[in-house]
Amino acid sequence: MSDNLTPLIELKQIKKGFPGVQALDGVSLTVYPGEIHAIIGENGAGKSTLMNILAGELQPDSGEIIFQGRPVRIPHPNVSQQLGISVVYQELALAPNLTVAENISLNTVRTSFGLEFVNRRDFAVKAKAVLSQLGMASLDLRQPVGRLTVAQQQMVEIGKAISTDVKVLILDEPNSALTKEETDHLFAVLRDLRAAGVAIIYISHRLEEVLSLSDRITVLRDGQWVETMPAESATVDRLIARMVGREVDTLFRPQGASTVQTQISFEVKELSSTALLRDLSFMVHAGEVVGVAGLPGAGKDELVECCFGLRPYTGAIEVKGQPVRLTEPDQAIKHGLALIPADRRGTGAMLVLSVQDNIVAANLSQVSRAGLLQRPAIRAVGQQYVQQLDIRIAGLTQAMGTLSGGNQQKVILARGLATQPAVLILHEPTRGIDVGAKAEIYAILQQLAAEGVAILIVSSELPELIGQCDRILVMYQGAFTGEFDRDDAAEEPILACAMGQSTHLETT
Amino acid sequence: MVKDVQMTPTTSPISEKIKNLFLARETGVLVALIVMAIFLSLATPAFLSVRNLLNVGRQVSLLGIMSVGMTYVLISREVDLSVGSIYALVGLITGMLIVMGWGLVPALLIGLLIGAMVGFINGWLSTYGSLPSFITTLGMMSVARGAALLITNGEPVTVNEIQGADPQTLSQFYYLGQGRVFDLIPMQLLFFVIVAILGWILLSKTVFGFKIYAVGGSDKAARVSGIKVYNIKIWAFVIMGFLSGLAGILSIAFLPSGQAGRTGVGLELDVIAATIVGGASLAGGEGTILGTILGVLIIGVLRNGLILMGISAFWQETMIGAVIILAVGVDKWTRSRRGL
Amino acid sequence: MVKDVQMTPTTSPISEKIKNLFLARETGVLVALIVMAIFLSLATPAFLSVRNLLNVGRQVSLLGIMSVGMTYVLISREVDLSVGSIYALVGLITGMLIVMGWGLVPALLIGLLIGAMVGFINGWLSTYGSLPSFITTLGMMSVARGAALLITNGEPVTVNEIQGADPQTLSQFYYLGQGRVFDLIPMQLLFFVIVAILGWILLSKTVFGFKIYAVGGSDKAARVSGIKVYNIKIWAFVIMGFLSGLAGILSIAFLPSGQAGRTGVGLELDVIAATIVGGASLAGGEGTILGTILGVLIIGVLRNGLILMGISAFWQETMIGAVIILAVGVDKWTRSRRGL
Amino acid sequence: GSSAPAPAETQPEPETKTEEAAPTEEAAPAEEAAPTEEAMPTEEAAPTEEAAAEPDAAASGFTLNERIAEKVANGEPLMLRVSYHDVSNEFAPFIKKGVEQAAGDFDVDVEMVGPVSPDADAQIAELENLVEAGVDGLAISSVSSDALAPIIDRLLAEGIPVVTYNTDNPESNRLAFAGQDLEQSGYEAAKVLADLMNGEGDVIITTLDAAAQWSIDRETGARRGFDEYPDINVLQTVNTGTEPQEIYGSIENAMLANPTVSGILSLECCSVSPAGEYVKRNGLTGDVTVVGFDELPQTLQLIDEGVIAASLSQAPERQSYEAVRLLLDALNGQPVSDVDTGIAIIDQSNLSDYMQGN
Ligand SMILES: Nc1ncnc2c1ncn2[C@@H]1O[C@H](COP(=O)(O)OP(=O)(O)OP(=O)(O)O)[C@@H](O)[C@H]1O
Ligand SMILES: Nc1ncnc2c1ncn2[C@@H]1O[C@H](COP(=O)(O)OP(=O)(O)OP(=O)(O)O)[C@@H](O)[C@H]1O
Ligand SMILES: [Mg+2]
Ligand SMILES: [Mg+2]
Repeated sequence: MSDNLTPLIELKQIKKGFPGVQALDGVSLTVYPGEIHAIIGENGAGKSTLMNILAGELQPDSGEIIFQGRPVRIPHPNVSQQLGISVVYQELALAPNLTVAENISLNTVRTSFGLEFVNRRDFAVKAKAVLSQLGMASLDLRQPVGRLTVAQQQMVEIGKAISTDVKVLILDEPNSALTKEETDHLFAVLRDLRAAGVAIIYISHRLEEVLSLSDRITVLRDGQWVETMPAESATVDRLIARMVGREVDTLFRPQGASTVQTQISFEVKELSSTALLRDLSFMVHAGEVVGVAGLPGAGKDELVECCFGLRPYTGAIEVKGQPVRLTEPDQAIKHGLALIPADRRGTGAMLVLSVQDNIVAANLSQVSRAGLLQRPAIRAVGQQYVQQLDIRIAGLTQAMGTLSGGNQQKVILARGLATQPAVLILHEPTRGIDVGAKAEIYAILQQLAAEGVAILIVSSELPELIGQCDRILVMYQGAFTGEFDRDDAAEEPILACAMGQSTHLETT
Repeated sequence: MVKDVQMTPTTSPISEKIKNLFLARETGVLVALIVMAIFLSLATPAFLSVRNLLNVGRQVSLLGIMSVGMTYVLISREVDLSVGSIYALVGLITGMLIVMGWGLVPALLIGLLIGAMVGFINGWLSTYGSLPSFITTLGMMSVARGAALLITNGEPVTVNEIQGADPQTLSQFYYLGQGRVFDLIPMQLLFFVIVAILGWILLSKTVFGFKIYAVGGSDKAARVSGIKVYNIKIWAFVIMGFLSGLAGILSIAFLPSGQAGRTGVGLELDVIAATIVGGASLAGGEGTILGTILGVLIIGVLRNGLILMGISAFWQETMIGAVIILAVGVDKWTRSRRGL
Repeated sequence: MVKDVQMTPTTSPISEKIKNLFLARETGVLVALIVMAIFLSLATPAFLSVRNLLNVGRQVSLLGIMSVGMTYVLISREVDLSVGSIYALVGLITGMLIVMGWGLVPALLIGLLIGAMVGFINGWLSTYGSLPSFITTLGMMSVARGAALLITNGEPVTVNEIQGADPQTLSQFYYLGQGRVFDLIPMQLLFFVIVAILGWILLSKTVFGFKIYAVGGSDKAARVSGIKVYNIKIWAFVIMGFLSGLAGILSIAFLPSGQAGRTGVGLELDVIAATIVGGASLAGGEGTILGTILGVLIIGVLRNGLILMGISAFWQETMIGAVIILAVGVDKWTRSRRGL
Repeated sequence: GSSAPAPAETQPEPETKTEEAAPTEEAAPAEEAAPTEEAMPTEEAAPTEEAAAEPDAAASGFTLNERIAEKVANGEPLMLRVSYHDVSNEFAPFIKKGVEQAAGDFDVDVEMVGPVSPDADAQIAELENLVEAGVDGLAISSVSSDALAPIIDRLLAEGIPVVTYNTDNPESNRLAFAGQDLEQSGYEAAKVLADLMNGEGDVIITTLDAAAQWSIDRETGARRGFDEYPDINVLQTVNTGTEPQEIYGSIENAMLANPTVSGILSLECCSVSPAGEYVKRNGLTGDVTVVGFDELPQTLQLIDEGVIAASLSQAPERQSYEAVRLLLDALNGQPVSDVDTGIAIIDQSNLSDYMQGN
């Protein structure tokens, strides 16, 4: 870090209010060239809002932005691009109809007059270069981005951000869907950029990562600046304490608190689907937490979809010993299943609807009588889960689309919990959720398990699986290649299985 | 571990907040309507007479009935361009049945059933058939219009005794379209009020209504929430078809003569316009019955006022377009002021 | 879209693969068109004559010119309902200027400028004015129609010598609409071909076209990439207005008599239908000029064929609707078979 | 929307109808058409003393409402409106001209009103609103015959005098009708065409809207006319639609489908000139005879060029002019009866009479 240099960006007393919320309340921040500056804070602390202001997506109500010593106004993203500010958005900003190569080159056409021909060969060359830098050389450049997995899309978005001459690179939870390996690639690239004098603002909820990557760390809480500290002097516990403003007991389940019962709640027998899934069999006992690990493309998505009636399958599924045929999600819900989907904006949220409507959407029978909605009941259920999950909102009728990313995720979790399921399937359940909330969610999962709910966590975050699960299944190319009990679950052997070495395979 | 509720500091009594927010949805349109009404009552004294207001009420009734249906369709993120043709088809068939001597109830039932069925086909093609509803209903617009022409052989259908209708049935039928309750309130208006109330209850009070919003908000999210997205959308089209048919029947009961090439031509754009002016959006998930009623009234009051003021027909045409843009503009403006 | 990327390891004969992909977008519509053409040429020998095919070409030209514009608007995720009114307004004004003795070039320039300006207003209101384009252009549909009626005073505009047009200007003007190059190819068709080629180059080869797709795919993605989303959309509307005006001018140059209440009424739905049949979508981001041309041809060939086969007018109406649904259905089906 | 006009029963025998007939006084075109001497009962027209003296002498069963009767008695200015079913069509300017002529001649407040598209609901709404605005008399032309019968009867019941013109509502109690006998005009047109074709050949009939009542009436008359010529074959009725390009395209396609056609009969104002254009552009002048209706500028031009053989005029200005006159008569308690505005045949021989009007 280089205190002797002039700051690249100085933010002074930035305020930004939304109806009902003061998202930023006088935040100041200084970023130097050649530093990685992490910004952390709970969900809704105002991190994305601050970055959106730098990007020109939002205008501050008051405060000053000083860029290389000059006060600037950034009325449009176009201006931030001119200044050399590049952003990887938390909610990806890609055109789904355009190809990988086209998306990566999208910000290079900004300055063109319009009538010159598009050089798609250049696009491809550049995309290829950027993607191989990120270790994604095998990605088909001609695929429309809308058909990629979330992880692939995230990589494309990062590639797009670093494909221009960038002075300030802002990454808002860039790796929430990435694997460890992909994340390592990303970090290597970031370190190179730092060495080249780029200022990097890095937002993440993964505190270990933050500690190892960044030079300085700024903590925001409730829209206010709390502290900026050098990374050397920080610890995870200290960061959490500053973020949350109190102690968080523990992230992981206490040892030996297994609640596994003998009754089998959910059983899948020889499930196959399309060309990808082959004869998958597993069971989840009441009170058991089972994890499914695997690299992107292993077929975890398809497995989740089959288990919730979103995708046709062959084979059998039993819930509490009863064979069921899941043709549609409503069947699944009726039989006591609940799903927390991974794709928050696409499959999860109904963005124009209110928070309370989103919470009760899967559980309408509980909040209605004879087909008539009971508004008080809707409010009560909404209220209950807003409290229980500590969802930060201005009011129950706030539109879902205006919530911070993490809070949206909690609302979706609330929707699943509100159906009081016997089997809860969570797909990337803590993607983009802050540590405090994560701890709360884990605690809730434990409590549910203790109450006898069978829980299936499908996740690409191995620490999460290892910390939470009684058992972990590992997938590779549509089949299970390993099964780990809680005691012998560790990152390395699981990763080995996930990459196809079925050394640890025990049973099917 | 679980904190107390952390409602944001700026809000205090939640129930009030909710009320305000709820109101706000329609405020913009309401403001536009009130401004217009004040202007008109100053500009022309005839505007505020009871009789004139009832006239306006009657004149907007059929548009209003169909716009209630369109509210459902638009909220569910679909669109229906065939409503004008369904209106013609059902009205004419019902009229023909009455002329052929059918009883009132069977004739009405057959008519409404046909409307609902055409709606069902629209819905089925737009969901299970995985075609965009713009195309299915544009196609249906021609198909239903053609069917009406074929059935009537292109000849005008006149529902009166001379053509063979039973006098008693006929007088009942006429009453539906032309009658006035207490010699004052036009039956058409009464139908509109009933449809609006039922439509409002169904949309904002029932589980079905909730599902319509959910489906329009995000069909994937709705599906994962266990909602049968396709079926809900199909129901929206069925309601639309049914209400278009009802409006068509009331139309021919009012003006006992219709013609397949002409009845209801171009109605679809009026209906969609009124609904959008009322706050619904082609992007789905948004809209209310109250808003739609206000939208319908804006268009009705505007037409009425321009005529009362003696504005020439060509200027009327120009001004109607301008006011539609203006009304939605006012709505957007008040919404953004309220941070919606 | 991507033509000559040579990078992907998974595919072997890359050029072929690319070709296939390229084809695939329009294959569905092409299949529908070919099936129809084969059927018609079997059913009625007149269909395949050069003269008839040129007729069809001429008959679809104006629709085609406007559909090229609509392709831009739909890809940018907007819609324009005012095109029929712009067509009438510009055609009639240009005709009146010629009658008033203006020279050909000034009259054309003024006309086209008016078309582009109306498009600009549509675009401005739909972007900076933050109104949905469905509403702005629906309003504009009335406003422009009203303006045409006011300017012409509702009287037919006839462009001939008796009315006062300069004979030489007149013959040049007529040539634009009625002329035939090499005594064979209708000028209107030539205009269509030129517009289609330029439109294709602009859309699929230039940065501007690329930006249109980006804006329609995700305006956020486009915006944060530094693209001025609003300006791009406004340009799409300006192109649309300009081309509607051009079509309107060619129309009155072809049939030298137009009437503000009739010219171009209902055209908007035809134009949108042709464009959507050709593969564009109201959801934005999708569509190609080639697809649009095929869509336009489907509708043109269908109309022509039905008349050649002597199908009654009422059946024609029904069948056109059914075939629109069917054509898009075939398209969807072939796409899903190709995994698109 | 289109030119349109009237039913058989009221005036079975129009006065002017042979092909030689030069425009007679009553049927004369354009500006001269309406304000002929007979057509202008100037003296009786204005609300005079005598008129006020006998306000009840109107048509049987109709009584003026008190408000209007008082106005008439006091000689206050009256507000009359002529409602046309589509003020944006080609015909409307002619109707308007007649109305304006009448406004000047009779010195009354009278204007043409109506919807900007053939929309019966909108027309009714406007009529209702005019009642609120205090209208004292209405002349109404409806989109198809009897479309407005109920509302006309309602207006009459309220004591507002109503006459019809152009398109009648014979089943209503309207006080009188001014217009043309549609079926008869179709019959005449067919005979003109058949004679020009020397009684043999294939014919197509074109119409903007085959399903409209006026079109059905004229087509019925026309087919009756052609039936009198055993060697004339009517191949097809072509429904052209109302949009100009569409009209031309339909004719083009129909001609291609029926290469033997040697005569085209257009049933209205607006498919006749496109038919003429088609004939002219395809070098068929002389081989294909075109006969149509009305006196739009382009039609006249094509008659002049010898492409269109003849066109039948229905003197539209006169229809609205007469309607206003009938209204004033009724308001002043005079008996009123139907006026047939007749048929005049325009061809090269009398073209100059019509040309100068435009
Ligand atoms: N458009 C908006 N309208 C209303 N409120 C908004 C809007 N955008 C953000 N907010 C509110 O502003 C606050 C800060 O949101 P922001 O997205 O900056 O949080 P964040 O720190 O990025 O959280 P996360 O970690 O969950 O992404 C939240 O309370 C959010 O609900
Ligand atoms: N619509 C599609 N068309 C073609 N191939 C697809 C499609 N969807 C997924 N695939 C392919 O199927 C395989 C499985 O993808 P999937 O998304 O299920 O992986 P995943 O294990 O869930 O990954 P992640 O951890 O990113 O969620 C991948 O090779 C993917 O490219
Ligand atoms: Mg955020
Ligand atoms: Mg995946």
